[in-house]
Amino acid sequence: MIKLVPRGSSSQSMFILAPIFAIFLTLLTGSIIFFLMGYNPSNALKIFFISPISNAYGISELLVKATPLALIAMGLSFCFKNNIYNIGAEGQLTMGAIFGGGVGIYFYDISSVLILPGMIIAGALGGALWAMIPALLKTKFNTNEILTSLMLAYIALLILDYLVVGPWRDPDGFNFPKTRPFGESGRMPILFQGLRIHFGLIITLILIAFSWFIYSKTIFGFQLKVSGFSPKAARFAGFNKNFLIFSAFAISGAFAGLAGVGEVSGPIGLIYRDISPNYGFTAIIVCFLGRLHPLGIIFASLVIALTYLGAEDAQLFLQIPAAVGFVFQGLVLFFLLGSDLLVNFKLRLNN
Amino acid sequence: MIFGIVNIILIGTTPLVFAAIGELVVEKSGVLNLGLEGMMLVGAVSAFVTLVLTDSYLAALIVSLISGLVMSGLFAFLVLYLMANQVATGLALTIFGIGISSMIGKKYVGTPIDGLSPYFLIIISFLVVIFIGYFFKKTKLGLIVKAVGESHHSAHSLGFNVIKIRFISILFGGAMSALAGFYFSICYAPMWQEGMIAGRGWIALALVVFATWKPERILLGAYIFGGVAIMQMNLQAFGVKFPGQFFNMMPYLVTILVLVIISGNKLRIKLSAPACLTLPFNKNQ
Amino acid sequence: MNPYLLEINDICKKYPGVIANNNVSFNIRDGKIHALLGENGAGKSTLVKILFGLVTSDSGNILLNREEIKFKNPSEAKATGVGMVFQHFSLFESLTVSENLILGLEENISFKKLKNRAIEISKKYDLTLDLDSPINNLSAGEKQSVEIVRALLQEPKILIMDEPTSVLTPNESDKLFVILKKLTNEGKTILYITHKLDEVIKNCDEVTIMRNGEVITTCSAEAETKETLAVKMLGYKVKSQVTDYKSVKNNILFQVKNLSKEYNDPFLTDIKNISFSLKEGEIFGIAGVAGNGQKELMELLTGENIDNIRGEVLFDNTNITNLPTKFRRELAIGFVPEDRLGHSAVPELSLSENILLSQFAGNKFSKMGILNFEEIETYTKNVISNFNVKTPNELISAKNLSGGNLQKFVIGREISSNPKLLIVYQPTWGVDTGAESFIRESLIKLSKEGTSLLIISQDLDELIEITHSVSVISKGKLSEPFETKNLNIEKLGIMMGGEID
Amino acid sequence: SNQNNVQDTASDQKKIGFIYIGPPGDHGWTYMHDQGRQTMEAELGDSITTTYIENVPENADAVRAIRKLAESGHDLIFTTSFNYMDQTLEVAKDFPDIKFEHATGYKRADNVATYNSRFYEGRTIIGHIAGKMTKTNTIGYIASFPIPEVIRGINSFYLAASKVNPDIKIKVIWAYTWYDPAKEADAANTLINQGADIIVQHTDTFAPCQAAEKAGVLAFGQASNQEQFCPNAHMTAIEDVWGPYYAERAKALVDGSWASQDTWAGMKEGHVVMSDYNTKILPADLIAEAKAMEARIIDGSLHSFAGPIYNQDGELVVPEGSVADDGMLAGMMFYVQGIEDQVPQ
Ligand SMILES: Nc1ncnc2c1ncn2[C@@H]1O[C@H](COP(=O)(O)OP(=O)(O)OP(=O)(O)O)[C@@H](O)[C@H]1O
Ligand SMILES: Nc1ncnc2c1ncn2[C@@H]1O[C@H](COP(=O)(O)OP(=O)(O)OP(=O)(O)O)[C@@H](O)[C@H]1O
Ligand SMILES: [Mg+2]
Ligand SMILES: [Mg+2]
Repeated sequence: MIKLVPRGSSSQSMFILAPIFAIFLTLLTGSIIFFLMGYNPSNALKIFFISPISNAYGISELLVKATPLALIAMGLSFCFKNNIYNIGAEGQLTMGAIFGGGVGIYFYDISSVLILPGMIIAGALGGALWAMIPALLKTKFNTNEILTSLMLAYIALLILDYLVVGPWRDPDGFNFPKTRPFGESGRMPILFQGLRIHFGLIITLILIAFSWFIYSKTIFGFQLKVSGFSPKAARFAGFNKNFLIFSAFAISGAFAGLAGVGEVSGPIGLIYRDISPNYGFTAIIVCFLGRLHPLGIIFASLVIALTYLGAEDAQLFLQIPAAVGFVFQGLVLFFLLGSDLLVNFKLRLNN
Repeated sequence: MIFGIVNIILIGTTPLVFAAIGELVVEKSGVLNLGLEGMMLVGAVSAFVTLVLTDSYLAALIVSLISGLVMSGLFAFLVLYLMANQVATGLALTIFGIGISSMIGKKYVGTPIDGLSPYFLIIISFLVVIFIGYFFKKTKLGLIVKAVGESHHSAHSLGFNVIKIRFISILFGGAMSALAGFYFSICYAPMWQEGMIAGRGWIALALVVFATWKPERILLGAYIFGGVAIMQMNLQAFGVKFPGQFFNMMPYLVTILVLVIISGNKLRIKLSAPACLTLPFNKNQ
Repeated sequence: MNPYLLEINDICKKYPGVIANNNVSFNIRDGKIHALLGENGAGKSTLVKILFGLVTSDSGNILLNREEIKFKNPSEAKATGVGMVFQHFSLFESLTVSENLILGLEENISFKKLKNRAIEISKKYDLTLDLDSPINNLSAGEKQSVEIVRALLQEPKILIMDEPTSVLTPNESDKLFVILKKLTNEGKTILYITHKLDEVIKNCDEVTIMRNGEVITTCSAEAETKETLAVKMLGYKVKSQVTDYKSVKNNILFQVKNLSKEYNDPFLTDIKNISFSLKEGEIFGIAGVAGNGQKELMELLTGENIDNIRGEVLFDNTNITNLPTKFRRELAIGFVPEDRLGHSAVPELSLSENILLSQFAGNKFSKMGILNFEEIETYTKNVISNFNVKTPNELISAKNLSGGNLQKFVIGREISSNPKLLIVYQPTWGVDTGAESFIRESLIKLSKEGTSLLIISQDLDELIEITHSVSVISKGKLSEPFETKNLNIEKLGIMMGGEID
Repeated sequence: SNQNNVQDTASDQKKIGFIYIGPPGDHGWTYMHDQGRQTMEAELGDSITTTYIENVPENADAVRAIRKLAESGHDLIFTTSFNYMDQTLEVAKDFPDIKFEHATGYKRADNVATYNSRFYEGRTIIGHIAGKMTKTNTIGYIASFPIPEVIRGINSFYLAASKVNPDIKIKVIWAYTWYDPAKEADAANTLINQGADIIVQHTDTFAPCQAAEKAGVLAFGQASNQEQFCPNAHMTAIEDVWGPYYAERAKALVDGSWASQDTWAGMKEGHVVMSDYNTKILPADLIAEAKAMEARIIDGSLHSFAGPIYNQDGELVVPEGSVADDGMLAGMMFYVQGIEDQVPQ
């Protein structure tokens, strides 16, 4: 029988190797699935994982897809580091889109360089405010944030639904459930002609660098880390617990809100009911896969983004149902969480 | 007319009752499984496909339950043996369930079947709730499950096998979710459509909190949640119009409200919420 | 005839970095109270957990009635006649007493039968038992009764009690021993774990002494005195030493007036009208049995939990009653709470980062929130060398240090910040003797440099050794202070039992 | 030489791609587009090949999906949901040589055509049938979103129904979803409980029809013939038949005559087709009437929105002798007089 033997101290190399191990196992399982479905595994894997990024456009699309994931995941890491389970990023993203997009809709016919910054700020604010609700409930009433943030995500989606079906409906849009498009000033600048990567990528990279700086160089980052490991020690140190909860929520909300406004002012250009393919939930996977670490999150966001793109190509070229992408996402996280065990435990054979 | 409304509410809320009572047992044992939606979808599709292939409701039921056991067994293995984070694993289970169910069901979308009358399962849902209520109040095994969720270390010290008890609770939750899925695709709206659970897994999750982890209140909560949804349809049909979104928000808002009410008071939350919820258990520590 | 009920042979148990039981062997006579005596961390709990099937030993064997036993889990132990009352309660807070009792039973019986049997037992041994009350409404003593009844319901041949009196008042402890005597008279055997010397002398028949995972000796309790036991347990002789009073100045530096706080929580002790004051350079001790409000008082003084507090805390003539921890530190007050792992230090973080834990306030190591790692490193290295912390370097995680070394590190961290006032809870808890005397000396030295110290400790010897004056805390009340040099131990003992007016 | 031939046809072969909002098996909207695609393939044989991407969300991902079709050598791309409108135009701008067709939208470009069907014509027929068939004079109507397409349908239905049955009442439940079988079933049951004996739906699954079948009332199918799911309730269905249009456009592509245009075709062009009338339920004379109406719609003598039409405020919106123009129909957000309900804000 195999026995688990605790390691005296957690293994740093396993900490880094586990995600790679998980991806490897996912590929292996993926091959088996493809084989069982009657496809040539190596060809299918190639179409799934290589073909989507075999040209500049593909890489740009990978980045377009990875940008909101990385941004939200980075924000969430502030919460998860602090042992706060904000799983409502989807709602915060939605609120970001509503607030930021609201500005864009209101000033749709005005051309000014101030509009985009205004939208970005409003978006970050919207996400942050929405995230403050579970923070407030947690600090004031001691409610479980897993449940409240999740519930609030669905509430936000319904509010968005209400707005685009109701009061924000495009007056020239034959009453279809969508808003009027933002003006040119309300769009994220495109980075390369002909590709869709937009300024949101720059914002994301800046914020990831900023997060890395916070984590490794500032008292604030230190405080988050301590309260994540041990709330009692944080109290002893005299950290303001509520302040940390609020700021972690606010930052993750703001990041998610930025991702939301990035989506609507970037590739979309208006608001409708279906702005996010569950980026807020998928980002949780990205965050864990990336081990709450900036570099890890960048890497993980690319991997997960690739599962979406790969699923599209698999469908286009092999008629494999797109749902296989979700299966891969689930698998990669299962394997990661599983291999995490090796960080703190050794496997030992015994009789 | 009133009877009719009650009937519609009963039909519509039964899957919520199944999924929620299963999750209640899981949470009572100290584990939070956010994978309800995924397990319900897999339960629904496996029931449907089996029925199409075998024409046997019993086979459909059995396969559906097995699918729930497999899905929840996967979750249990990860969180109990590999001590994976419950929140992340649950979410992954949902995403995985969405994917795998639509892959399995691909060929069967829109295949006609003869639906099964819901009333048998509606009665079963009552019985399950009553049984679980009795189980926790009157049986030693129920007491053990509660004890494990309350303090896994104490339970372990008394000689209870925490992992085994949680494993079985999680499996029960999986089976109940799958049963909810079976009800969906075989009784409620007899068909298979991708993602046909349409977020009801999350409502079931909310319901457990709304019920403050008390079995009989699951029924009450389900009928309130379902009742409000049906009432708004009735009002609409009477000509009263308002944005439906606000009604759809109700379960989520009410759940938050309940959480605020019970969490504000330390003693109340201690007496209602299982103290070990989401905490991993390692018997070597 | 073999007089031994239980024979323990060569039990070994290793944990990463520590040998909890090293070739432990001794025998327990039938129908006696057998004490297992040892300091914190000696390996007592580990041994009885092995006995009870909770932990598996690496090697060695145990014979019960000359038959080898190897329990896979506590159920088997209970079924074979081993009962256990745990050091930390293993009760379920939200369940009722009778539910907790039935959970402890291996056989299935009805609630009615259970109640009858429980009432019978509680009457027989004079234990108070409210069967329908949820556990979290009970006091520590009442919880202890539930634990005992639960163990007795199973009709064990041998009953293991792991430090049962640590949460009890002296009165309650005496009552407990009456019960234990009764049990032995009925032919039951008790394995009684403690680190309290007088309990062994007064109540036990035989004693096995453990130190650092090893058995030092097994002997008859009658032949021993407190002193001889202490020497065996601690490995050296307690010397009573009187601190000199020269360093105590006349001006009052720290004053607490009528401090009160109600918690409305059965798990916490309300603080009732506590007043005391500390002169500059004075070491003031607060003695008491654990669970009498020390933890709560500590939190009020550190500022970790100061909502709804009444009364006044004055430091240097400033009112700091409602000042958060961080600002208290900025006034040069240092704190060392009881728990090293997870309270005064974060096990997962490096020693340097742990320095920051209490030293981040006042921008000592940072500018505008940005950290200066060089300075932190220098400070850490100083603490490590000045306080004899045995560690390869300052980047090691705190959890990799032994208890004593980590405690030296934590205390060193506070002392190095030149506090005007240092508040320490259990300075040498779970620390070996070498580290213990080093820490005590450091504290005395600090007072001589003009720092005032407040020491909260359950260890009377420690207080006698280092303090100038002592008060007793009991049920949230604090007694008048007594000069340490004129201490009346008997009176102190009575007060610790709850007799504070 | 044979091989050469194959290669020749291969290089001449036009590739036509589809973007679907749902899975092709849904027996609703996407299903019918997929049927259309198959018809087109059958008609054009080897001169074309087709591909589709299903379940494409109506967000930023749609651009990539459309673009993938464009980049992988497709010559004509159909995007089959309203919210692909801007995305279609965005991609089309970068691929001037590739032709695009967007369903139900209103924005066009040189290489982007739009097309839609006059489903409301079918609603006139089912309105007539409902008016004659109802015993309770109460019709239950399950609507998706308050958009002109759906409101137009309700009006068209009501105008026809009230013409043959002035007492008729129509109860509307807005489901705020196109696709939630359970909710649609709940809505149907609620309407039946409130006395509706005929269920009309403008949502995408066949759950309402199933619910009607179970409750023993009547229903009409949506988008496709759903009789197999509810044989005793299903009177007829308004079928979205895209095959002829797709075939026509593919031919235009092959022979080089493709041009951007807006197509809003109905029964006359065969885009809107009534399913076989259920002879088990409908009396023969009513079937005859319905067929006659179909013929009149096709020959233009019957228009769903022929004046006089008043709105709910009693204002005359379409005078006697004229018919509602396409502009009014396209933006229709009001109920006609007689509907005892309000359009949700
Ligand atoms: N699960 C464990 N993993 C690692 N080390 C452990 C574990 N349990 C106990 N130890 C270590 O084994 C040693 C003996 O611990 P044990 O609890 O047996 O001591 P004890 O004599 O009961 O002390 P106390 O008087 O504080 O209860 C200690 O160093 C302790 O830290
Ligand atoms: N519960 C535990 N889990 C894991 N490791 C532990 C545990 N308790 C102690 N250890 C490890 O055991 C080692 C010894 O710890 P312990 O506190 O018993 O030291 P010690 O031998 O008493 O040293 P000192 O004399 O300094 O007190 C340390 O490295 C510590 O990390
Ligand atoms: Mg112990
Ligand atoms: Mg020690």
